[in-house]
Amino acid sequence: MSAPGTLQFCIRLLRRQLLLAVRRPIEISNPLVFFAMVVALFPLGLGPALENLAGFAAGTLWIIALLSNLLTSDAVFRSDFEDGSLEQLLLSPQPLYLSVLAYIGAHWLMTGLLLALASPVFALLLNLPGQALGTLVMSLLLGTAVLSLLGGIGAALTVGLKRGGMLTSLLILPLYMPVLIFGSAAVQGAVSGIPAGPYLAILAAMLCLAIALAPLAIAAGLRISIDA
Amino acid sequence: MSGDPASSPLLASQSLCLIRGGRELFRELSFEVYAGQLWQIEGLNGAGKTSLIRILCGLSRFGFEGEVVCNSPLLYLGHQPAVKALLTPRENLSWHVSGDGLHSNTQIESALARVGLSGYEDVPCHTLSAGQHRRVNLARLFLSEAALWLLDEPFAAIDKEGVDELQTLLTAHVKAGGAVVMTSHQALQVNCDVRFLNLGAGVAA
Amino acid sequence: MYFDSLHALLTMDGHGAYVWLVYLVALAIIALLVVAPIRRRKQVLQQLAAQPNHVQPVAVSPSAKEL
Amino acid sequence: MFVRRIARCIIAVAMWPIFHKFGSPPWLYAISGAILRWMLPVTLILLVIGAVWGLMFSPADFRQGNSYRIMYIHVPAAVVALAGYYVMALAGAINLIWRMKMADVAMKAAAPVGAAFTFLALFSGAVWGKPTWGAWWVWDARVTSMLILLFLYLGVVALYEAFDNKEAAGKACAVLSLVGMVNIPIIYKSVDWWYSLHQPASIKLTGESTIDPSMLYPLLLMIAAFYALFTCCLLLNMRVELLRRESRTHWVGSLAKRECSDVL
Repeated sequence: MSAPGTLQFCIRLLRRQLLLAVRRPIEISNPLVFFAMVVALFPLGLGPALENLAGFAAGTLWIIALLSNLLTSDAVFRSDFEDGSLEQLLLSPQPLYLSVLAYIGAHWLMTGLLLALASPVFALLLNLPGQALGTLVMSLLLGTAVLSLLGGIGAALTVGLKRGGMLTSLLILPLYMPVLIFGSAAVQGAVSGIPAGPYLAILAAMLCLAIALAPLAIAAGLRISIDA
Repeated sequence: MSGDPASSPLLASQSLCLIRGGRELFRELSFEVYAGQLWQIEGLNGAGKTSLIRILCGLSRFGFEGEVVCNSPLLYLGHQPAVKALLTPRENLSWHVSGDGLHSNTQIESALARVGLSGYEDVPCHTLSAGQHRRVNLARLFLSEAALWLLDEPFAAIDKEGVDELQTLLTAHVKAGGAVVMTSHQALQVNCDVRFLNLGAGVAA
Repeated sequence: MYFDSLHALLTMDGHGAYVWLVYLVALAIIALLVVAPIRRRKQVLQQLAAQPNHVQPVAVSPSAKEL
Repeated sequence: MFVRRIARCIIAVAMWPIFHKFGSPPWLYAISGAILRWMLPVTLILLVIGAVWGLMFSPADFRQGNSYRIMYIHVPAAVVALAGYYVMALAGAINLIWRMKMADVAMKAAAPVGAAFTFLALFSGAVWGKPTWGAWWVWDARVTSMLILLFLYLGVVALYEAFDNKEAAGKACAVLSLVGMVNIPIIYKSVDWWYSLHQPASIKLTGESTIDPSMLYPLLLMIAAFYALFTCCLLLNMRVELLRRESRTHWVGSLAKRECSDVL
């Protein structure tokens, strides 16, 4: 049933989302500025001593990445829902599964990828040992992709609600916890010299599961929210 | 329902029944839309016209009893113009029609010209008026290959010549073997057989 | 009976407070889970009996007639 | 007399696909009433026997002393809490796939009951931690995954209340509980890996259990009693939800007249 050019349609959807994001660059920088601000909170809260900062740098960096991902993942579908283009996407002959995947991919490129690439700078702020930077970026690359897909489920279920903002984080934070466990474990392992390969492998496995199943839930959530 | 029984109906609905807030909007509504027909759904505000159109096009799938069978690609134009303020009319229109296949640039420009937006192709939409947003959405009618059109108040916020232009387009589409189901408060001056569906009094004509 | 006296049962050599706390809270939760729906059922029925709003049977599914 | 009752059961079973297909509210209300009439007293009796047996008659644990008796509440509540989530998710799936209104009623009824059992398991786990590890809250694997399960429950309940259109609310909660169901094994395994301090679950339903029979039997009885209790609470809540949803129909009206007339 899928109309011709499904792949071109997904690429055009991806380009359209990136074009929309680039047209308003300030929104791209919001998660990064949020990340920097929250990283600055920790030394203020816990004292500037570099040793104990380094002690928990891995965990805090991952928690901050998770929170900034949570903030952005709420409004993924909201702007398209409000002006009606989400309805057109649901009615288009293209399979919704791939369209949603392209949608979330574009959102991840704009938030998760930049977060991961910028994280070494923030790691130095928290005095994370140098040898763990590579693992940090790798784990954040995989982890933020899983977080974006799970966040998409929360966003799809609450897109129709007027006050859905807070609710999305209530729904998907429990689903974020396994990603946080293995993500910060990978970086802590790298800090203490343990090879982080197995942890990254588990994160990659979670990513594959999320890619396979999350779009089904997101598509169902969108169909329900549009109808409410 | 007299209709040419030869071809199967583009859209058929059996015993639709919708209850909204304890009030029963319509009950046991069954009708079939054949090629070459133009249906106009009438009713007071709140009679469920928009809900019926959303049920017919498959957007709302729960909350009603009965069944809708649609065996033709359809185009739905709702209240919201589905236009992104950050994009230009050209980008918006080329995105809208990219679902059913590729359209050349000239086709897009001609469609925009037909709705009176020539010269505004590359202006960001947030500088355009609401009426112009709706025209960008209506430009899709000129490029759509879908046989079945479901239009929700297409004439809203459109000036006199625009309405005439649209009515000629609708008759051309219906005469060419398409079908239109639309809601509108204005009387239509179209010279093809118009069937009325008054939600207050069940199925008429 | 494992405990030789009521006092031993209550103190359970030091752990009685925790054990009895848990059992009391469990009793409270179980009571709530059982009693609340029964009371709510009566409330709904009394409300309906007070003002019978019999709109014509809208959602009467066919099998109800067979019963 | 006895033969007629057997015949009626066979007819009921034979009619099951027909009734199941309709899943009609009045039939479900009548059946749940019949089941509850005998099941509720039996459950309460089982609970009392299990509690008394576990509290007073089973011997003390040589390492933990008497504080292990909290296990007779904690383990059954934890087991039923997890099972409750799966019941809710499956009811949601049935509602999503076959569009059965009764499954939606079951899911809505299961959520608060499951959350209450999860809270009970959490509370008993925390209090049990005080004499054993000396702190009111210890982040060990079992208690942490139970806390996350409570968050999942609260997410479903919060989502249900956030929707105005209750039919869409049911569908959205069905999707969320299915997503949760997929994630629960992942959460449990990752939490277990993350913190394996907690003693391994003392009953391995598959393997040979590590506690001797005099402690095991009351526990099995309590688990059975908790499952029965969950079923009863689920049915009770479903009946209320049924009445509320079908309040406009004829059979509820006559039921209200009949029930309340003999009360007045």
